[in-house]
Amino acid sequence: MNMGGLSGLDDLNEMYESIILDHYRNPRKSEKIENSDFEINVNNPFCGDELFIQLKINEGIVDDLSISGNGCAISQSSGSLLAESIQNLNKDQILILITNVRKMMKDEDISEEDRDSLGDIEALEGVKKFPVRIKCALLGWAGLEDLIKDKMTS
Amino acid sequence: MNMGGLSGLDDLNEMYESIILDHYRNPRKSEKIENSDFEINVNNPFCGDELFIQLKINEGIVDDLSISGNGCAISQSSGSLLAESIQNLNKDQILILITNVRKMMKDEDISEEDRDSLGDIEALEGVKKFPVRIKCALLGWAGLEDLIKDKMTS
Amino acid sequence: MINFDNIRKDFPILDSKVNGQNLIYFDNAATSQKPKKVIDSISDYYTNYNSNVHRGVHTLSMKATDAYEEGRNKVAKLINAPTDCIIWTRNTTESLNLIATSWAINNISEDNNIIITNAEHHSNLVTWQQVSKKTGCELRFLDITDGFNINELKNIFDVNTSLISITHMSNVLGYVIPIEQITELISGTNTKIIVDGAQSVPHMPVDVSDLDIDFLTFSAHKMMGPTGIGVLYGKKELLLDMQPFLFGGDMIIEVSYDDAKWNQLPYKFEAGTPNIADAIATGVAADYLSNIGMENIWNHELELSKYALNKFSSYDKFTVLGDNFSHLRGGVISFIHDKIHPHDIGTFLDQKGIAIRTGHHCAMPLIRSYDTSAAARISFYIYNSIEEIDSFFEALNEVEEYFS
Amino acid sequence: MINFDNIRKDFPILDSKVNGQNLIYFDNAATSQKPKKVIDSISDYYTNYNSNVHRGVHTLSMKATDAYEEGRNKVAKLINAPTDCIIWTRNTTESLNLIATSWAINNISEDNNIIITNAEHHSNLVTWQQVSKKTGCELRFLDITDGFNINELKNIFDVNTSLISITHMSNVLGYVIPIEQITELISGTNTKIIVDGAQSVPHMPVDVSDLDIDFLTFSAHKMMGPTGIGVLYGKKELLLDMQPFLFGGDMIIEVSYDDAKWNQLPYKFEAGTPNIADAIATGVAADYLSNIGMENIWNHELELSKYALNKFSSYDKFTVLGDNFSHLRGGVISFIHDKIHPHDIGTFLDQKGIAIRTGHHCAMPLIRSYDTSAAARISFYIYNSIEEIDSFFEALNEVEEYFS
Ligand SMILES: Cc1ncc(COP(=O)(O)O)c(C=O)c1O
Ligand SMILES: Cc1ncc(COP(=O)(O)O)c(C=O)c1O
Repeated sequence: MNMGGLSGLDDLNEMYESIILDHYRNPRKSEKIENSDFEINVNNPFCGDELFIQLKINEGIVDDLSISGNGCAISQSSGSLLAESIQNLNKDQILILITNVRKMMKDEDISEEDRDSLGDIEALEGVKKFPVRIKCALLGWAGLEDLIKDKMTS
Repeated sequence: MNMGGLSGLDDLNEMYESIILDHYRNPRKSEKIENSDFEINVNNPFCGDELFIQLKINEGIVDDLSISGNGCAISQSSGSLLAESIQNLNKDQILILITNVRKMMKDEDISEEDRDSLGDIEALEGVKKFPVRIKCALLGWAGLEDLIKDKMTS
Repeated sequence: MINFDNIRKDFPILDSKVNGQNLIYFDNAATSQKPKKVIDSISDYYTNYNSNVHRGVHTLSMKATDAYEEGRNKVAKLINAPTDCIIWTRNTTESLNLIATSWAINNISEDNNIIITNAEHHSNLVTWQQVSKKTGCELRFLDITDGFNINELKNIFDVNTSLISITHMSNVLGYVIPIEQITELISGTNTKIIVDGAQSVPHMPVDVSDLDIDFLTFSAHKMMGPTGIGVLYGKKELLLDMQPFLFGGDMIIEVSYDDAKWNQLPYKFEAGTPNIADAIATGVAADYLSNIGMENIWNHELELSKYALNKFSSYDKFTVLGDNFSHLRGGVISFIHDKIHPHDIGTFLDQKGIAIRTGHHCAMPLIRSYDTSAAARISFYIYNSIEEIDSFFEALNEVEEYFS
Repeated sequence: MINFDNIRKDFPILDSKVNGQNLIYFDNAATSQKPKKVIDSISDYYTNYNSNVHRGVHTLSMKATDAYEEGRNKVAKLINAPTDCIIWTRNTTESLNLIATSWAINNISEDNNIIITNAEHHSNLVTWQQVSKKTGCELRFLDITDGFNINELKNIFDVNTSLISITHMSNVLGYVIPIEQITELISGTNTKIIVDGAQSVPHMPVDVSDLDIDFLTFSAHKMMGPTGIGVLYGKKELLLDMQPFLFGGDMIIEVSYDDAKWNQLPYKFEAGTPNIADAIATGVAADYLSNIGMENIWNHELELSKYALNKFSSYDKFTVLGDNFSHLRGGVISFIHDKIHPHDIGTFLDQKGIAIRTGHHCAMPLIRSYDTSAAARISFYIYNSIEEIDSFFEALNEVEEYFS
């Protein structure tokens, strides 16, 4: 692969970080679960990205979940990163996490501590340089927010 | 009146020739007639020019007529010139006259003879330089054409 | 302090000669001139980042989309509206028709009535004539020939009034309608109000939140923007409820062979490839106006208007349409002469480089109520001056001499 | 002989760098780039003779009116139509909606049917879904996935078919529909035909008199003209019979407080201040195309298309939508990859300066029939070259490597 010297490709490599491509190729928690408590299907009809999120709640925290879908590397890897991050969290913790993901993606002020709490999700930061793809990166998070706001009790 | 040196006003003076202004101020045959054979009301709603044309026909020729109306100097003087010109003409003669008026206004080829036949109507030629006013000059003629095409037998 | 000389320099056309004379452009109510910035923003778009919007991942498309939406933002700011309540249309006329099609037809029945004034532009008259024919509702007219009077409106307003659609400033009489009196009257009722801002938004501060109106319509070309684009503002809850206007790309979110789901606001009302270049330029125009300040523009024009109305009152044979002094009037003055037809006045003034409008000004029945079918009209903008008005009256004197 | 280098020089944007790379613009089916002449005609209008049209006696207004109508003439000449049968709209979408509102709704009942294909752009699908819902008529689909077949059309066509509305060239599959076979089929019947020329008029000779079609719709922005303006051609006898579309200024000839009379063609369908600048520029675009020659444009694009299709056939994992070789195809090629999402392809190529479109191309149900919800698309114009296609395929190889 010969891409040396192409400045644009640096940005590209930043967006398609190895963590991202890994999650895209090997999505975590993509097996559907049975008897989920809540589920939601979110999609962006314009590009066809879709994610199906299922949650199993026990005593107010996420006990099990699944995220499966179809779409671009960004939406799907972001979904997979999401799946990896919310196990055992309660509603408020998830909402804080979503807020922090949004802050990072929109380049808003975010404390060192909040940023650290993102863990691997930070790999999504490269998407910032591609504003049109931010929607892809946020698809799952927006869906999750709708789902728990409506359904989960805190 | 101080208009020396204003080039545009030469064109203006050509359009508003003294014959035109005279016909505008003293329109000929503007008294309505009774028992006309045909009549037509033509108007240009965009500027409000109107002409009411009445014809009395005897043995295929115009025996009497009247043109009255409301509007700008061009439409009204043109109507008055029209009134002065068609007395005693038959349908074909009028149609030829209308064709010649149109030719003159649209700067098409017109024979010396045809031009001579226009008489005072030639005073309308100055309107040519004001394309937007040609409609005013032709209002009565177009109405007359509609009227006799429909009604007068040749 | 506003520097008028600098403002004039922003408008390349104002430097031109017409029939050998310096152009005096007094036809602003028909369309305004455009500052260089607005003109350049169009070339810049086509030269540097022309692309279709909304559906593209490539750089040009992203740039175009951003600039296009930024145009909407700027217009929203100008009238203090939420951005997603700004719908691009072709012009005021289309904005009004959109309301008729998407709201009125579905919300008005034969028991209802619509109130407009006797001085509306055809677009705000014929549109409601049609709605009245289609729904069977009554079309009522408020006579504002001698000015707006809220008591007269109260006389014809009732519980069945679905809609009051009224010009904010008459394009013939120049009257400014005190919209707040009307919104006070209808507050708490089901009556909706449309403000036709074609002549107000370009010239005075208009704040839709302050005014608390349901709809506002205006055209970019009258506010230093390009031709071919207009705006409809609507209150969000109304827009959300309304049916789409035209059908096609961009206004849908999902389509199958037998059904379609509509897109969110404002796209639900914007079918097909939008007027991208002109939306961008309209934003530039809105900013240009804001930078001068709508208050400043309005005050300048009030001054010109008063000056001209005063001058007119010294003429015997020229009659200004409408009441000259007891009502708030913007920079629009229509006049007729005892004898001389407006067309002849217009042609004469044009030879002196003075551009005025003559005709029925798209308000035929109003003009006819003055027993004429045409009037002459001068209308001002921020770039016009007292000196230009003086030249106009000098020329008017010549008109009288010439045709007498 | 066409000098392609000279043509490229007419388009300032083609010289620009995108992400540090030379722009390769392959998104022409979404919107075309504009030659300098077209861009300049807009600035020229606003800088030198901006004014409202039709109702003015002053010089600027006369100049503007002449240029505006000259734009219409030039477009009429391009498609060999009478000038008064050319109606300005905003875009193809509005042209189609105009026919739906002003003709279809009044001429189609529940006993009738409308035939479209399964590959129509949303504007030529959702519009008729709505007509079907409003009138109760049946909407029938001709499947052209594997190409147009007149016998299949004959199977679903009957005496109750009021309308066939069909794309002249598919914006997804690139197929060119042999319109003359359809006009032959319906000749002598009451069935009307609309040809959606959004993708054909910009790229090939289209002669409405030769084709003997009832309506033709297209957008200026896809034919080197500006955004915000489109065209509807209709046969005169149909247009004369049709109801107006929108109501307001210019489309009326006379208005009283309770009634209005419609203006003559084409003005009956053009309400409000028109898109003057863009009508002028569209005329310039039409002339630009005619000067190159529509045959030349078409042949060049056919060559590019064949070249690219051939190249695609050597790829395992890239699938071109539609039949590659047995049907006449214009310069539009949509493709998908086994694994890599079109969005990712688009973003990657953009980094190489190559602008392609990704998504559903406003033909969602068609795209879904390929078990995907997005495809990538390249589309050509006269200024594109074989070399650009080579660079595209080189980049495509890199895409495969990168995401594998
Ligand atoms: C075949 C076809 N029809 C209609 C349209 C709609 O054109 P517009 O968005 O200019 O209204 C398009 C444009 O994408 C098209 O390709
Ligand atoms: C008060 C008013 N309403 C509506 C319009 C119509 O505007 P447009 O022709 O831009 O649709 C005008 C313009 O003349 C106007 O002055």
